[in-house]
Amino acid sequence: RAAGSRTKLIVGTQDIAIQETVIASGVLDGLPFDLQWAVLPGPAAQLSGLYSKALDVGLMGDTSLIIEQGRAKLDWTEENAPLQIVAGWRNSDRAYPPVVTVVRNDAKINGLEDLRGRKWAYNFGGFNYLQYVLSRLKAGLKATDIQPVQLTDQFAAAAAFNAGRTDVYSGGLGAVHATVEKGDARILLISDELDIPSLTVFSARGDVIRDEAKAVALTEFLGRVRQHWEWFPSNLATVEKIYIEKLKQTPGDAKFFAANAASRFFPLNAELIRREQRIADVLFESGDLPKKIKVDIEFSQKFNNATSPAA
Amino acid sequence: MPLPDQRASFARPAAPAAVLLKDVSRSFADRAVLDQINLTIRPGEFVAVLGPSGTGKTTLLRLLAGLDQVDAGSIIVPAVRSVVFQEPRLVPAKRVWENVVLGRRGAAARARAGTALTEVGLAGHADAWPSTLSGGEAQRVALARALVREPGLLLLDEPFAALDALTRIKMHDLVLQLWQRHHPAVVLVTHDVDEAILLADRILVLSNGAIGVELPVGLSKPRDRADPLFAALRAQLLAELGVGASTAAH
Amino acid sequence: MPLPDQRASFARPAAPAAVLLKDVSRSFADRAVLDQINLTIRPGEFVAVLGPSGTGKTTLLRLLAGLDQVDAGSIIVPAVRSVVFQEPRLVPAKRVWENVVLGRRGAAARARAGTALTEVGLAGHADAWPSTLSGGEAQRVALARALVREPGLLLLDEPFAALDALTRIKMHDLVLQLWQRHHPAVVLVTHDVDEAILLADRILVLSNGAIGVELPVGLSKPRDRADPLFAALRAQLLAELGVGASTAAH
Amino acid sequence: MTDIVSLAQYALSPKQEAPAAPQTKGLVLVDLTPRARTSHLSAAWQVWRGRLLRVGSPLAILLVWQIASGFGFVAPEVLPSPLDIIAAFRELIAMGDLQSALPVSLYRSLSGLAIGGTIGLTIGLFAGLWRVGEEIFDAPLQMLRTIPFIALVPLFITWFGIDESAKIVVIVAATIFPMYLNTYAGVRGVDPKLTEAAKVFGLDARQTTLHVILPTALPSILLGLRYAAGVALLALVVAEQINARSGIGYILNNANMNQRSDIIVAGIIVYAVLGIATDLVMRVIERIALPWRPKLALA
Amino acid sequence: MTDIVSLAQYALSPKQEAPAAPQTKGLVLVDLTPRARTSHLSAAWQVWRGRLLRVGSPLAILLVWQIASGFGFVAPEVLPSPLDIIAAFRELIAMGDLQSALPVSLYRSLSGLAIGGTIGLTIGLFAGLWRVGEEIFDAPLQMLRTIPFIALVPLFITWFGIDESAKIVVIVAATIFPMYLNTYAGVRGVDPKLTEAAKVFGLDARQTTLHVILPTALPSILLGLRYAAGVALLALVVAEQINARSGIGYILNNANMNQRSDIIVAGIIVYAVLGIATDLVMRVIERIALPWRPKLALA
Ligand SMILES: Nc1ncnc2c1ncn2[C@@H]1O[C@H](COP(=O)(O)OP(=O)(O)OP(=O)(O)O)[C@@H](O)[C@H]1O
Ligand SMILES: Nc1ncnc2c1ncn2[C@@H]1O[C@H](COP(=O)(O)OP(=O)(O)OP(=O)(O)O)[C@@H](O)[C@H]1O
Ligand SMILES: [Mg+2]
Ligand SMILES: [Mg+2]
Repeated sequence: RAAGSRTKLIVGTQDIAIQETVIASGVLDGLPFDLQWAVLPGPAAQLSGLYSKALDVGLMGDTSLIIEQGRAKLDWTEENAPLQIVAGWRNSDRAYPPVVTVVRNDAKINGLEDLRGRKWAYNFGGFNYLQYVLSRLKAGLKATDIQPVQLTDQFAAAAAFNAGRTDVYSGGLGAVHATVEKGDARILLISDELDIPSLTVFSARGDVIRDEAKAVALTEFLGRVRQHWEWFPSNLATVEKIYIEKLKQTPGDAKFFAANAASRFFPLNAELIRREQRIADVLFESGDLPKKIKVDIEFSQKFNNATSPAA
Repeated sequence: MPLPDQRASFARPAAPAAVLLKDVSRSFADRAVLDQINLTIRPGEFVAVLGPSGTGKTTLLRLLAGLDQVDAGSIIVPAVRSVVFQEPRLVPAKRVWENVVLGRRGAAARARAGTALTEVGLAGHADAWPSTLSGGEAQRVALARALVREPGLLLLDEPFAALDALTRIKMHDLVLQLWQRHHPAVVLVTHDVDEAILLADRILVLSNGAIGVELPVGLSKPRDRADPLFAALRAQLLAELGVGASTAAH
Repeated sequence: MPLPDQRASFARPAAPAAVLLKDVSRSFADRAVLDQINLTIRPGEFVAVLGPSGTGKTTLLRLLAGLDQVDAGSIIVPAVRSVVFQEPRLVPAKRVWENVVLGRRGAAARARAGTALTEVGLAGHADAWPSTLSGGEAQRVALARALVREPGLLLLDEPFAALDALTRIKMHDLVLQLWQRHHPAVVLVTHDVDEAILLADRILVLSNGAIGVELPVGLSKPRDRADPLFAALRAQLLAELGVGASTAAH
Repeated sequence: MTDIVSLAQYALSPKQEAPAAPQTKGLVLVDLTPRARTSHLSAAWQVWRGRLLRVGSPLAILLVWQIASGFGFVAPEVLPSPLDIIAAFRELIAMGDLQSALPVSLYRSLSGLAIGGTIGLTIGLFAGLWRVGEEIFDAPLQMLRTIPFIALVPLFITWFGIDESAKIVVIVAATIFPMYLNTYAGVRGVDPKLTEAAKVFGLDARQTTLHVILPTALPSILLGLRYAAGVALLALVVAEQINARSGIGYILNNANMNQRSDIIVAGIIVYAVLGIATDLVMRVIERIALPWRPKLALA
Repeated sequence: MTDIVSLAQYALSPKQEAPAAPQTKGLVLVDLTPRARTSHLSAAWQVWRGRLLRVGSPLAILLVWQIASGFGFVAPEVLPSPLDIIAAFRELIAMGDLQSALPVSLYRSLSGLAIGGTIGLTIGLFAGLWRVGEEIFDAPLQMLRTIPFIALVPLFITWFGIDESAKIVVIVAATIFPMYLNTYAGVRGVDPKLTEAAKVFGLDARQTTLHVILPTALPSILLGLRYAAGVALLALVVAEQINARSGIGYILNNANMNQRSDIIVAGIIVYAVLGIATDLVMRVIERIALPWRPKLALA
């Protein structure tokens, strides 16, 4: 790299929410490197962006790399792991569970025992799917015991549930919260009860992590995002405004999502890796992963200091 | 030449007329192709129309067929009309026999088409596609198509132009036979003066948007080209068409 | 009638011949439309072809034009040929003058088209679309298009069929003028026996897939219909075409 | 007078021929004289009926819709009422989204269409004119056309990156085929009689193409352009999944993720309006490019 | 003999006319005699060249691809090698996915195509024949065609549910327009000379349609069917996002979510093969339905 030229970091996101709030929080002022955002909806697009080096960092759910490693032809090792998670966050308040299993009130489902034979909407991939699998297992049901309604994303799954086409829904709460608040549905199970970490994470390419200059920039970037999370809870009105104006959310939705999005970084520690390992094992047993994997190599702890200085 | 008073005959609508044209005009791009034409044709009358190329003969036939509308004037014709167009106008996607009985199907239609095709000498081409026909064959199919119907008015636009002398004579006979059987009014456009004299009761010469000459043919049918009256009529018509005896011989 | 020995003339390829057909056959659906035709045409010779409808005249012209391939036999023709087809074949998307000089553009082409259109009496229609032309007008445009070129062989497939007597005479003159200027070999298909005698050096009658008769026309040009030789030739040809003196008169 | 539209009047409604009284032994006569004044009025009425119906049928849909939602037959989640949609439009315009989306999206569509259309036209001409061209290109293009681009965004990112060019590549890929197929069909549909004439008059390949085939195949080629233009708009929804911050496809995708069915329907309406605008533009192009054709009414 | 394909040979390659020696004062002669044996061989060669090229050009793409990935010019994440794809196919077949997908997807496509095609044909005929039909239906259909169904899956679910019928509705909606536009264009393109003739011979609306307009417009209608068939396959990717557990659209969507680019490419190949199969079927249909047309070689 020619002397004097600035390092450039390209960060992918799935919508513009996080970049808008990060920018609004002012934490990017005086950034010592060039930061470029790229919006690519869906984990598949994020991964493509990373593999093709269009992105340095991508945003996805914490299960994406589990699936990625499980599907890989070559086994991942510390040296060749193409991608690693460098930071993960979620709302730590139990009142705002990231993923839930919800039932319609008119379906007369009083407990897990009533789930048998029901129409159950979920979307494949990520922790939404995990929520569905673990909820079903918790109810002691096999896939053949219910009427599964698989859709491509949680917006479609939520649309089916909200329109009363299914009795049960597993996935993000945001997409169905209006139905819940209207009193048409209620939450049956939250992800914490199923021990799903359900973190949103930044994954970086292995060569980005190893690149001195980029790693420095990434550390700086994550540190500033942490500052943004600190700024966030006390600026919910600003966030709501962004959600309304930029994301076109309804005021009701914006209020809900702003409160819901108020997150903090979770340290990528042994405890988290243990929980993630269990997820990988469950997915292997359910047949969704073709091989048994060790998830620890998916986590780079190199940036823990930037994300969780106290830990 | 005494022009019959068109207006007078038109004033008596009960008079036996199959075609009544009153002050009919038709213009294209401001050029009056037909300019206040008056014409009455009796039922069963055979009228031939001569005239230089581009003078409005086809336009007149299109008006009579109801395919074009007059710009001014009024026009009354029989409800059932049949036309041989200047081009064959066969539906390329239909076999020859289907074109003859266009719109009808079944064994009866097929048989009727067969008879008509035999009459025009094309029995062997009944199942052919129109695109494989020679120019004269296509024209004869179009003739067969017009003749299988029983029209009150038969409109023929140079129907024999692509035929050799012998075939042409046969087709003349065919048209005359049909005419004698059903007595439709016939309007035949032709460039062949002899043909006009052989077939028609009355010959019109169209030029410059008007009916220049109207000649009744006083010969009895069948007619003989050797008849001196025939020769006189021919000379008169050719002169009318701008072909003097000297020009005719080059 | 003495038939010139085609084979003999063909055996001497250096002989001045513009068209050489040797044992040419062409069949459609197993019917031999042309059956072992032999024909030699000298450069500058004007040949007329007569024959009943559907006998293969157009097929012969298509072979000479290089638009169809013989099934058997050999065929040699001038490299530059020009054709008036039996239908006008104007490109509907091109204006009349553009059709005349098809493939060329610019002021020079436009001027040339203008001259040609004036010669066929259509100067006023230079900018019209082909679909607005009358039948005879379209045919004259096709004629103009063929005549603006300088072919070694000019093929005319019933080019005057849709024309009135006067226009026809003018077009005859036009073709003869062009012929006298550039001396192309000409093959004219026509159904008009008088036309053939007026224009041609030699007249062929095609029938049943063969050249039935081959008549040299020994008259000097311009020719006079009143010439007794003319009448004799006409009678002979009509008889050959199946139209006896009695039939001709009906 | 051979106005193609008049087909309906000519061939299919004989009622204009008022039968006159039968005058001679069974010979039924009809009066073909157009009633001049009536026909003047009726011509005007025809034009106005046309305009009214063209605008009216979408309006009728709108009306039924508003009534249905106004009387609560349809829940707003199922279908937002027209008033909701108007509010959504207000919002999109007030925030400047729509104003910035249209030029961006149109630019993407048009550049993709220009490139893809040119490629499709060229290959279509090549395959239409030369058998060997068809043999080489037809199979790959028949394959290309069934490629489901919607499912390929990740692969597209891998291949073409996340820049503006990647978005345009999506549109290019989507527009090649309609242009190809219609050009090919148009060229093959040219009456061989005309190309025969061109051959006889010594036109070479270039001249034949330029002076005979292209002008005659133009109606079909323009139909292809019509398709391709529509496809170029549709492909925006896929293209603008690739790192877009504006554009009508982006607005729709974003509304989808944020469950704003009113904005989705507003987006559909924007698309519909663009569809109609495309149609009008194509009608004008057809009018200009095909002066020899019986005119289709613009009204 | 007016084989339309021979356009190339006739009009555009004068080389077949070997110039003979000029024989008389500047008059250049050519020998038009076809060399019989050569032409026999060359006809066979033409047919075989055709088949070879048709199969060859996709194979050439395949070869370049294998070489590129075999020599490591392209990373497997960017484009899996053909061998990877073969492995993916093995997997799909071993698991029974492909075998179950094809009948399911074809059933969905065909039923959607049957319904949508019929609607499009009917409206196209109506709008083509009667001006008032065009006035009523053209605007709504021009709007329909630009609706981006891809972005509407949630709305579709709300409206049509999650059953099999919802999937078919998607395909129906997608196939109406191509059928409509080509039918309309075909009907309007019928030479008015022919409908005039029909009118003169007293054919009524039904007869004119049946005996003159439909047969003459058939090539265009079949082109519409060709499009619609392609679209019916493409729409599977959207339709099978709706509660599908099988089908080729589902396989693709699923592979997408699982980041299996090898299966995605395998899916594309399945689509491509279906595209070619559609093309072959349409060629056969065209051959049978248009016997009067100069034949296009099947080879
Ligand atoms: N649709 C039209 N638009 C413009 N001009 C037209 C149209 N139809 C005919 N004309 C013109 O009107 C004139 C008369 O045409 P018409 O076809 O009636 O001639 P015609 O007497 O039948 O000639 P021909 O003997 O050559 O067939 C011609 O000059 C022609 O160019
Ligand atoms: N492509 C074809 N397929 C099948 N038959 C054909 C084809 N072209 C011509 N024929 C047949 O060959 C015969 C000769 O046709 P051709 O056009 O040469 O006749 P013609 O002598 O020009 O007749 P006309 O004087 O009627 O124009 C006809 O019976 C015709 O039906
Ligand atoms: Mg005429
Ligand atoms: Mg002929």
